[in-house]
Amino acid sequence: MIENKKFNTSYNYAFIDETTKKEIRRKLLKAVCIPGYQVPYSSPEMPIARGWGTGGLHVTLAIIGQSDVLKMIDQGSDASVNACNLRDFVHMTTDCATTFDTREATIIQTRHRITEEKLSDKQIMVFQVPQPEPLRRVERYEYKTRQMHAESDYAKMWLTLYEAYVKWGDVMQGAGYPVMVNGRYIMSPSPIPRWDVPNLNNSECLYLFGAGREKRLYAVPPHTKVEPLEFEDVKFHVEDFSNVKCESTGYNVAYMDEMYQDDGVTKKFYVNDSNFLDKLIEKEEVVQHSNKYIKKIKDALQ
Amino acid sequence: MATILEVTNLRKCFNLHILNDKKIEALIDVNFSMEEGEIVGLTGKSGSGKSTLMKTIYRTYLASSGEMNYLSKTFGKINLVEADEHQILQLRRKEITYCSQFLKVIPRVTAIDVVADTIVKKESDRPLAREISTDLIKTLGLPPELWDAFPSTFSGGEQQRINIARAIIAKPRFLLVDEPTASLDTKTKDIVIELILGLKKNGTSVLLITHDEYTLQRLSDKTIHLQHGQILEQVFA
Amino acid sequence: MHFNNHNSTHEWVLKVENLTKIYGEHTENTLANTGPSKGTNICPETGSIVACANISFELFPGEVLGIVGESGSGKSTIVKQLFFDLDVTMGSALLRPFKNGEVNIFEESNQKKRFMRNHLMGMVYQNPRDGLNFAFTSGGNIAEKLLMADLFHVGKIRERAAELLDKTEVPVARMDDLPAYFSGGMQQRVQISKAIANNPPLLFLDEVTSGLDVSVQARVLDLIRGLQHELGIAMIVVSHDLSVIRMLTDRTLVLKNGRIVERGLTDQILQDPQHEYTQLLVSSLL
Amino acid sequence: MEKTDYILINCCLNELQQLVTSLENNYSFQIVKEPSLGLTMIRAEDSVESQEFYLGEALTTDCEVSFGDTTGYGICLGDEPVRAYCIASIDALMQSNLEIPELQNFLTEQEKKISMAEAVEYNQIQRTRVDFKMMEQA
Amino acid sequence: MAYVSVKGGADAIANAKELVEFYRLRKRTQPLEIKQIQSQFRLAIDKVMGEGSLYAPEYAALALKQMEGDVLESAFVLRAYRATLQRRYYSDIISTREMFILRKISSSFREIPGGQVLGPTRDYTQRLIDSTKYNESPEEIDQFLKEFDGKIDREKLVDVNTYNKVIDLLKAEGLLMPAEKSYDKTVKDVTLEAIKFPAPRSVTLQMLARAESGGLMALAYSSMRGFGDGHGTIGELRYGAVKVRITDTKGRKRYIGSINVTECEMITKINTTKESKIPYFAIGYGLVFGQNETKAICMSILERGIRSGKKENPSNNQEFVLYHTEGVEAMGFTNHLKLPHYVTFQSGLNNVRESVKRNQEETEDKMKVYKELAKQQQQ
Amino acid sequence: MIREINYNEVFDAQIHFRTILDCMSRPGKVNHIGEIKIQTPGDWHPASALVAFALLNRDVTFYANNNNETVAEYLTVNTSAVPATVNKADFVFINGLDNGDILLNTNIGVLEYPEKSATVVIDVENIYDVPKDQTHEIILQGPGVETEKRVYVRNISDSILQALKEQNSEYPLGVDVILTDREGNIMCIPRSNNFSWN
Repeated sequence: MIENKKFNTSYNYAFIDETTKKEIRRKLLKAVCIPGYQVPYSSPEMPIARGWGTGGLHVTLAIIGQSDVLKMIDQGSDASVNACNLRDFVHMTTDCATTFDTREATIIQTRHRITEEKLSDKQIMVFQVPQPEPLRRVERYEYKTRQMHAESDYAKMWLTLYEAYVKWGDVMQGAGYPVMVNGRYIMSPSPIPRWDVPNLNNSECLYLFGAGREKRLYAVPPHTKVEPLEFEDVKFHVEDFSNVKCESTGYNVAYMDEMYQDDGVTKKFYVNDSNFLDKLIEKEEVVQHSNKYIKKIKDALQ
Repeated sequence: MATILEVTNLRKCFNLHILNDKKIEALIDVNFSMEEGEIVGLTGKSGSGKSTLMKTIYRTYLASSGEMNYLSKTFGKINLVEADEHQILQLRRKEITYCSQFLKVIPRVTAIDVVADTIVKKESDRPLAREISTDLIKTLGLPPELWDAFPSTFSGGEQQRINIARAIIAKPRFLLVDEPTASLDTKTKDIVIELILGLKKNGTSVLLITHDEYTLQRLSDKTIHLQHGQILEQVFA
Repeated sequence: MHFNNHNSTHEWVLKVENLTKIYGEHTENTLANTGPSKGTNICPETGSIVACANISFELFPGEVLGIVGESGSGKSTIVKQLFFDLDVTMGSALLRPFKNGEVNIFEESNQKKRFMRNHLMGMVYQNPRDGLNFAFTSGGNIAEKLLMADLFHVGKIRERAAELLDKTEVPVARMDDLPAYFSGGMQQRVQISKAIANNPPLLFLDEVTSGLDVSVQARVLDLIRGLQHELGIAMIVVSHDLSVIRMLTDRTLVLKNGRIVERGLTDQILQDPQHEYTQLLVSSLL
Repeated sequence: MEKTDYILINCCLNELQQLVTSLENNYSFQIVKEPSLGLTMIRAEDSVESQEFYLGEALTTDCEVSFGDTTGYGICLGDEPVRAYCIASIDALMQSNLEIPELQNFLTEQEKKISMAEAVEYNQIQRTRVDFKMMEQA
Repeated sequence: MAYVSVKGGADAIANAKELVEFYRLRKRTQPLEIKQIQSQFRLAIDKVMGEGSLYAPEYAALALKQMEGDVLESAFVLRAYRATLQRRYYSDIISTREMFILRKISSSFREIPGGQVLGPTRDYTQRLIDSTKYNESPEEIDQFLKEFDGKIDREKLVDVNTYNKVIDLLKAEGLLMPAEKSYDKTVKDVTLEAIKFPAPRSVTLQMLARAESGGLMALAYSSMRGFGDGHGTIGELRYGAVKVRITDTKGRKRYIGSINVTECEMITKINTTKESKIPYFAIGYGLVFGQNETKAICMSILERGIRSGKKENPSNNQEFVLYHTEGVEAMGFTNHLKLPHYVTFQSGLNNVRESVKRNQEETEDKMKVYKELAKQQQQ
Repeated sequence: MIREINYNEVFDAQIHFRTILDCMSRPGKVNHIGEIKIQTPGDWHPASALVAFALLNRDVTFYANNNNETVAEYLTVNTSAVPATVNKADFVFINGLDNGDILLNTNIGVLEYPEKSATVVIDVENIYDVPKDQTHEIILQGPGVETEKRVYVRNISDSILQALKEQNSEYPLGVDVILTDREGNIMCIPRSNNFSWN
């Protein structure tokens, strides 16, 4: 007679079963072939809540292998609680190495930031996406937004930007600024700040996006044209930190966190990207992303 | 001189389906021809078929049988009975003008523009066209205060002047004109007659319906008299 | 009348052949079972509805074609199919500015159809709500059409919108107001501004004055006529109202039970109608 | 087959385990596939238009046991490794066409028990039936 | 420095995990046995299985224990657990006509085949708090069971029977709406591929069967309150056990156990089809795991509504209903608002500040002009 | 039929997938795929088989080499994927010297779902990233390529390239191509790329 072993489960390598991994991998390839297009996928349940990075995890777990080095960041920080939880989970199920160092990582899963440090062609950045549909704000129904993408019918999106300009004197879109990818699809870059948006353009690395709850995957391959939606006379612009300085380093050509002090009045600013900040403090040499906006700021500073 | 219009065995019969297929023979075997630069008067009692003939030539009425060979600048010799609609529309735009007794215009366009519009092909033509039309309505004795007013508010005589101006400004090749002088004073009547004679001098052929003996005498080279839809006689001036 | 910017070459801008729209399942008998001679457009065998059948015509540059008939005769169906609002059951249409008029536009992909709609066509619907987005300002609505046609310059968009509103007699000061606060006539004029914003070579007008007061109707008709005259756009005007047809069109198709029963020059259709149905229609015109 | 399955799935696990343990003494079973957990997708259909759909999954244990040349399959809902093993063993045994009186006795006995339990439950449930006729007559 | 404290994330998580355990156990009460939960929290377990879309009563009980009784969290645990398992079998289509009936009622007819069987229900009892449950002793439980058992005479047992359905009678009479020819009958599985709209009816039924009970209730209620088709009549509501059969590797039909389900057929509006003017009843269908009558009823209302075509009512709109009653997803996303958003917020803040500044500058410019004008007027 | 036993469906599949992903992200980049000993039927490239092992399973359909039954059987045994006609297949395996007919019948997806299209794996003799004799020079432009990328392929027919051009003429519709060679190299041409050849 056999032993009565109940509640006896072991998990697959990288948690997701191989059948589902293959499905995700096939969809990722299609996503790469049609940059900016959202590919529907099965999006299996994860032991992480929907909206907390399940899509990012699906992508990371579908691509990761034993030789990979993982970096996990949330809002620019390696130490953020959700990043810790996700990092532990991936590490637990894959036994891969983890790092805080942007340069060492082969896979970087992120929520709402691109690293300040430039990424190489050996690296893949995986974005957690809460709302993959850039058109959702102008059209609430999926079957209609799908039609709009199919026909490249983006007037409503442009119109929203136009109307914002009429009302506010600017496009007013903050994080998640919509971009046109390869001249064909409007894409949500996930809620990264505008500061990061230009870094999607003509990059060295591959960017993959996973929206678990909404069950969509998409991609921006390296060296792909990614243009923020802008008018010929009303231009896209990044956040302006020219009049503040990082409290720790004095640096200000980076995305900054604004922190209220306990007195409730004083504000201090710090470089948001935790690893970049550490490297600045340690005075390590770091290569930052270069784009025309950063260049302009640097030129103005000199 | 070439023949501009040759009408052969033209017949027009109205078939009124909604009145138990009642048939009205409006034109019976009409035959005549016109030369370039010729003015032909149409006379006859009211109901004799003058307007029917004119409208059949203009294709507002469809001929029941017969031929109407017109010598077109664009198409060469063309049978107006069988020409397709696009050809007719082109002829109407470029060669054949019909001037009815009644003015139909866009209500809120000024007198000058109503006339000028006829020859404006692109917006850049407009200043010159306005100049030409101003001269024309001035000649026709329209008071200056009406030039920039809306013709829909004009009196019968004033409207008639606009109507004439519109019909002749483009110097059509073939003018169909119905009672051009009916509600005009003697002085204006003479001006209109002179203008039409001016057209004739330029080679325009004119088919003219008028009850006015004076106008007929001054203008027509030939008079066709209609009765019960048939040509009673053709009289050369 | 119309000395517009086209030359005398005998070339259509739009050529429609055997355009047919049937709702519901149908058999090869459906067309024979319906039409004016049967007095119905509902097939007794299948219950399918023949909205229009075997519609063929050509439209020349700068020409205005009227389509007249009572409601349910299929006239709106024709323009809605040409504007890709409705799928076609059978038939073809060639559009000269698209691939030199060599392809059946109904067989093109939706992406191409969208391009044609955005760049080569305009549509004015009976109900301004169908043609305007009421969530956006009137200027925004015009901007939408310009954006669709790839004009991405806010300054130029606003300039053009102001020009169009002025032309259509909508106070330019109201450019940034929502059309919901406008009168019906003014909404319709905004819709017309939008439809012609990018100077499309082809414009469809579907019962554009039907919902309006008589006085407002006249102004809208004036406007359309003036614009047509000025811009030389080829138009298809759909109306059940013969006075609209008389005022706007050069040629007319008369529809009954989804078929063309008569076609001709508009003045001829009105003054010397040949078909019994047209005679009835004309005799009831005031 | 269904009857045997029904009995083996609804019978008392302890008694089943005892039976199979005693069978193990006389017959040698070989585990081909350890009992493991998996899923069964439950297919359902709406009762009016027969539209098929997936109702949801059910946790399932399955196990493969061989006896001589035959392989037996034990499949049951829930996390039930022992029952799955027992069913698989009995399935393998039964395919060998051997006469095994203790197995037959077990099945007969358990069938009685199960039907009795079901009948009792059914009759308890029937006590909640509303009797309209009696209400009218009262 | 504020920055460094964030780096304590990993520790904080571990400590929070401990703290949860502390609050669960601090009163040092008897540990709950899974069996106890399974037998005494029957309805909670049914809900967890239904919303977790996994029929596994023991695991549902474990999840409830782990999640301190939070039904939706427990369902979430089941869903995640499900994702780790391979699907080995597809069952034959289960038949509710051969259901071992535990409860069966109809509100359309007074008498139905097999009668109105109330079964285990609290519907007709007062919802008064029952203080006798406060101190329930094992002896009392024994006593109750003994007495209950005594109410049946084992010598006079009625045979177990199955019964025809009410709708089968209506169907035989030709009173039910015939299946629309045109609609999509394909069977899709939402766990294998993302939904595409318009989705076939199989997707509606599957999604509703795994939807969150409260969400379904809210929308179904809205549908009855004038935002939908209104007030239906329950043709039949049954709850009971149905057999699950599969085909094994050798191709043999196997019985693998029974599951309890609640089924509801809701007779809604009187309709006519396009082809004919003869009126029919339209039926909405609900089928869910376990005894969850509210969910089955609400499912049947919404299922019908989605097919009615009047999309202006949210409860009739397939995309709206299916997306927003998916409890585990809804819970995750509404709760993700707890995650830090400071990067995102900063970007918006930056925009608003600029806009405010622009506005002030414009106002100042205007004021300058006004002042200038005022000056000129004075002169 | 041979059932490959050296292949690890967890770890080998992952590594090979990453190789394919890298190639697909960088059209024209030549990568070497796996060193695993497998025994493909006939002269069918092991690299093509490894691509299939990495991507195919019972959820997808394929069409192999003019309905070559041995290859089809081999794939079914080793991946559980289901054979299908070319117009329905998710994966299509062809030879670079075929004419373009099969390629012209592949599924290019629909505008709403352009990803529902075939991935085409083509066996060619050699793929080089430097010019070689008797090769087609393929010039790629588009996403994944910084300016333009030139790659040299031996034994690919003009008609296949022509057919591919036709299939990919209305972006985003089209098929995505993976070329494999005898040496185990792979190279990709996704539909997003414009290409020409000499």
